[in-house]
Amino acid sequence: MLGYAVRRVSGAVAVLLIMSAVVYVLFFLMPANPAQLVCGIKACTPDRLALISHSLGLDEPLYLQYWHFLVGLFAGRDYSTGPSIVHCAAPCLGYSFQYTEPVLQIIGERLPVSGSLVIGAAILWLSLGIGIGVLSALRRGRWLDHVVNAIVLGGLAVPIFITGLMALMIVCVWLQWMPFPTWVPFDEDPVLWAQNLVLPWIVLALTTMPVYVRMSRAGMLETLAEDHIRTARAYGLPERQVIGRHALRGALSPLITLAALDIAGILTSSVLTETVFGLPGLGQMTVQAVRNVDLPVVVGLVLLIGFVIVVCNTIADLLYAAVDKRVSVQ
Amino acid sequence: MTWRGSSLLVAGLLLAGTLTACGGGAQSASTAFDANNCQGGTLDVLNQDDAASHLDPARLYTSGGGNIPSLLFRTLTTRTRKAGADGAKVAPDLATDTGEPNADATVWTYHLRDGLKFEDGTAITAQDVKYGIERGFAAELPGGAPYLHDWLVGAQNYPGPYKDPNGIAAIETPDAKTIVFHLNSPHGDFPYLATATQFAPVPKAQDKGADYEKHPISSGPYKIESYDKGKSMVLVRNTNWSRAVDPNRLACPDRIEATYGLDPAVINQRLTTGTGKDGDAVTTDTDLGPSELAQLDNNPDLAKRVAKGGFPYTYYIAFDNTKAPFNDIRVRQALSYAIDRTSVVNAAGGSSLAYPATTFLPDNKNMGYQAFDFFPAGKNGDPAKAKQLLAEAGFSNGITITLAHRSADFNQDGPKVATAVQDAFQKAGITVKLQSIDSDSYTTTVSNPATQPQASVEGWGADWPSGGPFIIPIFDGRQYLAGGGNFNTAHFNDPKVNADIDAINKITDPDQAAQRWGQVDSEIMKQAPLVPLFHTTQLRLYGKNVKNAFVSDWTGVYDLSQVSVK
Amino acid sequence: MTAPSEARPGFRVFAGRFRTDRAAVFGAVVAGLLVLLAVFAPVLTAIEGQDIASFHSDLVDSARGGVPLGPLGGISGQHWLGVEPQTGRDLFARIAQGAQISLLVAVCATVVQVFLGVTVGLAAGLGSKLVDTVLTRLADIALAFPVIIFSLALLTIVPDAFPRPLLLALVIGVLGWGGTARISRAQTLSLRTRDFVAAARLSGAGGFRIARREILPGLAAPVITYAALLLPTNVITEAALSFVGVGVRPPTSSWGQMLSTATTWFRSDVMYVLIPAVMVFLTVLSFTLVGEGVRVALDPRTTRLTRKAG
Amino acid sequence: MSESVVSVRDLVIDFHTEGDTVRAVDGLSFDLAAGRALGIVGESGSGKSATALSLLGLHRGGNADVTGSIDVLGTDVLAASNEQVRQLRGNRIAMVFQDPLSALDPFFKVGDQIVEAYRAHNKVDRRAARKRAIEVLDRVGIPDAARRVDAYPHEFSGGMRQRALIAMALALSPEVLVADEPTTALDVTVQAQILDLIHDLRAETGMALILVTHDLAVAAGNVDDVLVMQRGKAVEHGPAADVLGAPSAVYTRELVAAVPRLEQPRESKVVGGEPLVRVDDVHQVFTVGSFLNRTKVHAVEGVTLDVLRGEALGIVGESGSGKTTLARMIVRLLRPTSGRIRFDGRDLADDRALREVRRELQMVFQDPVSSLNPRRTIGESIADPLRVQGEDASRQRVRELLALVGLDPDRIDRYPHEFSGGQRQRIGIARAIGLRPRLLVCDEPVSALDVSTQAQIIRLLASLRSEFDLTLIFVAHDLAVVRQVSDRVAVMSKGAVVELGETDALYDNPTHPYTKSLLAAVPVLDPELARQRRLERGLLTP
Repeated sequence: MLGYAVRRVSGAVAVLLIMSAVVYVLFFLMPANPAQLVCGIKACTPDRLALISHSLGLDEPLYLQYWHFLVGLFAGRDYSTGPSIVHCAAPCLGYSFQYTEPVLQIIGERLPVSGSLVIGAAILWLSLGIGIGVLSALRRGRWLDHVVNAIVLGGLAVPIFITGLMALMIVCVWLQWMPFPTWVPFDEDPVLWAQNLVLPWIVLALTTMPVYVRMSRAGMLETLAEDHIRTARAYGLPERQVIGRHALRGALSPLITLAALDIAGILTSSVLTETVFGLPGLGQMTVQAVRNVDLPVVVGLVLLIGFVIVVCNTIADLLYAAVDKRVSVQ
Repeated sequence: MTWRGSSLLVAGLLLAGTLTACGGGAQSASTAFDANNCQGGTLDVLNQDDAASHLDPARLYTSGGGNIPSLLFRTLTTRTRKAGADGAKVAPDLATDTGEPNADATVWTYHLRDGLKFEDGTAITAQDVKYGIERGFAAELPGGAPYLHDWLVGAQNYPGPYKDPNGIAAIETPDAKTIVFHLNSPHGDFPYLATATQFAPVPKAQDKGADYEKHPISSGPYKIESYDKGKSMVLVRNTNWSRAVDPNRLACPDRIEATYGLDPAVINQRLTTGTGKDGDAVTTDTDLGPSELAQLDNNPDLAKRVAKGGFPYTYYIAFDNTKAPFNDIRVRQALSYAIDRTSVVNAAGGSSLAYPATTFLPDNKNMGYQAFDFFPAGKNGDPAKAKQLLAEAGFSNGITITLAHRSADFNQDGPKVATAVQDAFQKAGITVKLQSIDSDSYTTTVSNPATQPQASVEGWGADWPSGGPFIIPIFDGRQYLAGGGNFNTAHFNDPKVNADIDAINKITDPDQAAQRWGQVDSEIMKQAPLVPLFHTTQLRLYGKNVKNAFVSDWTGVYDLSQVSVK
Repeated sequence: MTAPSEARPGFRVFAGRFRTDRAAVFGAVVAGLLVLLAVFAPVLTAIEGQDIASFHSDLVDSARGGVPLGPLGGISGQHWLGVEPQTGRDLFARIAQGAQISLLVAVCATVVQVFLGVTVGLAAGLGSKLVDTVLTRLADIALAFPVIIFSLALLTIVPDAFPRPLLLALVIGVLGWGGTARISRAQTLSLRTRDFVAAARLSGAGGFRIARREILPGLAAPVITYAALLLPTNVITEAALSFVGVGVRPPTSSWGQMLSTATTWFRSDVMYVLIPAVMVFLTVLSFTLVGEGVRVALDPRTTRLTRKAG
Repeated sequence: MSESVVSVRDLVIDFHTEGDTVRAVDGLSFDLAAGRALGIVGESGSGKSATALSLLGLHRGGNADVTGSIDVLGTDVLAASNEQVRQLRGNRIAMVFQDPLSALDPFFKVGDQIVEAYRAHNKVDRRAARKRAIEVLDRVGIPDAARRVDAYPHEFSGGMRQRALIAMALALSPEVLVADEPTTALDVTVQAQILDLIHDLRAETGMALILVTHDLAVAAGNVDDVLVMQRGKAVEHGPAADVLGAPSAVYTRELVAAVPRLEQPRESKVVGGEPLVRVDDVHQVFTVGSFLNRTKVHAVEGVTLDVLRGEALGIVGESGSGKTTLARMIVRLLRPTSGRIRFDGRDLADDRALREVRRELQMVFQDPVSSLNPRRTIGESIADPLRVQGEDASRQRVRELLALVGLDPDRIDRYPHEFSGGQRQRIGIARAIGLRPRLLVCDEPVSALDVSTQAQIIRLLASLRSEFDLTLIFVAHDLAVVRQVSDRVAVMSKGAVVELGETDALYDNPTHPYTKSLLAAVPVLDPELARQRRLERGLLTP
């Protein structure tokens, strides 16, 4: 167990370092100059640009910039804001001169939004996806199965921004069932929180769901063909029990890994969702940060994504081992 | 790279649903507006993104200091808050007048009003104004306009108050209420410049450098109750402000709540629908796009809630007049004749959002607009005339040029306009190769002579409604900057024009100056140094309970300090 | 045992199964038509008598933002699918050329993805434990990484002179090999324990020969299956990238680029958004159907392979 | 004879696959009287398993058409409602399956699965059901049943899993037990234990048994009557002693003749000569387990033996004895963890030396499915080693090799799936022989084949051996087969060689207790002898 932990952690650190280095290089190569962007649109003289570059630390060679970043990550780092010095304590992901705040803090403020979005949507797409998939497997070849298949294929072919816009148009404009979603923190008003997130949840879930429908349908069909299902039937277990306990368990355990990856990769998919619904989450911030060439924020986000991927993968491994006892022998 | 696109697309879909949503709307706004009885209510502001801009008076660009900042930051002078051409004039704000110049307009003196206070009750002094200006020089607080840097005597190398607390000698504060500026050359436009947020007072004791923007100290009618950058901001009344000390701002709403991070289409949709609080909503950064116009025809009620204005702006094709083939005036004229302004205007959004340009100055009285068209190309261009000119210049087989444009269409210098130009030039035997440049680095690339493309689609807007800032950076031969930040992409250098510019700079009467700028414009355009394409106009929606949302020729949009939701 | 003689194992079985799958056949027909449209785009456009770049200011209503005059987005005998708002350019010409770009980019990207994925998968499956761990982690990252950030950065770095469609194909391909790699690795791991690999080793065959002769043919079925499903995904990705403004350069058109400008016109010119949307939808749907058909026909039990691997 | 508990008439089972219809069972009829045991015997594809499944109505909802009539304990299985069939299943007629690995749900505890089955038919609370589960687990010989009731299937060995399944049946005290190849996947000693267990349980409870098996000897010792099936039809049906002792049908006669006899001595070649392979204190340690839990498995622990030039050395052992690992180390598919293997004086650990002798060490594999690349023609598969070694790899040469192993050379361009298991094994042999190796290691070359095919392959190997002057290592779990082939035999258990000697000497006078128990467990064809052996086993293991 200790060996496992050591391997996982060291692997994760390596992965994160590589990812952050790649981002540094990429942004360094990008034509847009962050100093130029803060300097102003008109008449930014070269010496003023140089001053700004210096104050942002952009005049240093790339490897030094990255080195300072690494040092900051482990030892914290000081940033000058003019009259005073801001200390960014370790693990310092950097300081955004756009937001005038340490990156970690900015991310922390936005995490609840993306978190709420993802967790709610995940619950939806998992339950709906699995439910429909299983039902379609049990009705294999019948009309329900065909309908589900068609919907799944359609769902795969319609990008999320179309679904999101349609939903907004229909629910908020035509039917006026609810106002346009805005972000209300959970601790402020749980009911409003949920009310505002319902639509984004549904839309995100709808676009993520098709894969789960297919997987659970296929998994179900495969498990139903397995020997132990025959055993269960041969011993006269009621069909409800055969399906509900034995088939389901086998069919769904492979979904754990998939779900972990999807939840980890959600930042990508939440980009458009958050943009369409105007939710001030990490996805929306990613868009703004890339647009503003806000390197510290982008690096911070990338590290966060990497970290989440590693964590989700680890959780998936452990969970899988817990569900399928063959994987781990205690 | 633009993410605008992703959000823009929302618009059409959303607006598609408007008709049913707002059938019989506008009865609530029936009572007439009364400035003396407009106070109360909460105004909602629905905006896209404020993460990249900074709510620090030192970091706001002059023309960017328009709406919310002017509720917090009072400046020495300000714009007259009036509709149309009357709104493009300077009015005193903190100062008692728009400035007392010396004879050649190189020294400007201002006196502060009585009873001015910050939100915490401390008195506003001339030293506070001076300190605010000095902050704008600090490299830690970039973003402001460069005029003070260029105009003040000996200020070019001033590093800001954090590195040099001695301050700028060219700004004198003989007493707490007087401030004097010494300029290195005549600038009759100085009162316009004094409307910039750099001229807002900042109490030195409360300066936190880059962190100041989290809670800037207000001198205006509102102060910040809470501010979460990129997400939301709440403004409440500043009890240390009153109309008695500020004749310009009405400040009707009791409270202003701004939401950031919204999709532009969602903003327009919410303003259109106007359910609940959205009836009291406005936006300060979202205009209507071409695809959203058709519905205005079908919805007269909605059409009434559109503020129409023209922020002075000109789009044009720029090229280096010193390089072949553009060093031949006949080639330049040929380009002017070849352009099809109808298709270009259509590409820019159609006749409701743009109008053809044959002058460089936009149709704005205060800027000195004079109508002329030296190379009449008609509605759809005159390719025959262009061909003839080219042949005269020795290009009977036509020419090939590379035209750069911004990679995305969120301004009017993107692929749409560029392809319209390409198509029109084709007919005149001018083959255009398009070069797409990433949006974020476009301005940097075209404004650096070392990287300047052969030709490019560019736009220019006024920092204030006067001919000076519109013409000088583009056509003053001495403003050519070989190291970058150069907007004289034509490399235009006409001694007569240079002399005219110097002369007009000494004029302190705006009307007289405007007259002269119009003449300069015509003088320049005769030489066809660039091909003017079109000027833009803006259409902006406001909520159905919002009153007094008028538009001035200065900003082109409605003014939050004047609107009411009561 | 199946007896009849045939060129490849099970090809006839495959073709037979595929043919009985009505959805797959429908998909194949639609996909075929789309490919024909792409291939003969210049010819068809010439028959129509239009081109992709000519503006028609007389066909749009300038005062109303430039909506096409006439019903259904200006559909007429001259303009089979109507014209583009604002510019009045011929939509059929642009759609046909868009088919060229979209399909070309998607196919090339798929080739790149498959090539990289199979190479990495083979290396991971046959290499040492360390190689395997490193490559597997890389594939994990590649799978879950916010590709869009990297695409944006990459596409802005490369100079304009580089042909955009090729660049798009490369970027999509280079960033999207994770899935193929996983599948290839899993299949390699399963194949390498087979006795025929042991037999090859006994004959003295080296690692490269084994990879090429023994493993690679075995990767074909799952990889082809996966690739058939990757292709429609790449169509969407191309659309998305063109959509955010880093796609092909004007006046070249692609469906994604058309969609990005078209969606705002939903209300004022529904045909303008409908046409590229339907094209993307048809492409994705038809290729997905073909992919599904291939998958089922190749091996009804590969169902879980696509995501389970690893 | 009492009345029938199972009565099958004109049973026809058709499977539908993609437009194809395959008739698995074609007009089968038989009866089973209460308390009696019927063996259904046949080679693969004879329809015996399909018959067994049909008795419990397990084809319901599948892609099979079942017609005729099946009467089980008065219930018409084909006509009854789902609920009626459910009531019947497990409770009155239970089934034990072939593969104990997959027959239990891996996600649930063994005890819980028994409890579940028990409660499906008995209205009792969990507690009582659990008590019953422990009771039956204990009865079927699961040690420490009270604790193991909470174990997961993977924590059980194959034999224990089969016991657990039997326990599940036992818990419900059915009147008929259908055992479908219940011991095929098990080692010979475990097979004997399981068969003995079923035998004892029958004696105790008086339940009737239908034993489906491919192994005539297994049937011989455990049933009263035998039904021989071929291609869905019964070819012979009668008392076990008659059918197996004096078969009347031709097919049965061939079948019986092909069964390798353990007690049959062979004419051993006199083997002298110096050793070709010297195995010196060889160890192999594998690291296995998932990421959470790695354990070291000692597959081979200190084996030392010589393989003499020209001999056929048999290596027998049960699964996990390390015999395959040893074989793979000898041909250097595996590098020994420690110890040394020399071939013709060269140390195989040295890569240069290995390259020189690589072609001389060839192998024939167990699984005819996995040993040929399904994506390549058999011609390519055979030519490949020749090509690698720079030999003549012409089509002519490949055709010669095909002819040599008794295959039609014209089928050179066919793919493996077009061949039967035996034919594929011949292809594998052709591939190995092509390089004219000096040592041929055969790893369970016939265990996946039907008996009749087994005999052919063994004959082929024998003829090739003399023709090419091969030294042969023959690895197998089947003691009778090994005796047929080998000059000397090594018995392996738990990674070590426990006994090594001349074949006849070892089989007739085993010295090591493990060898003894192994030999005692082998099923025999003669029902009388089988009874005797069972008694002996009872004495051997208390």
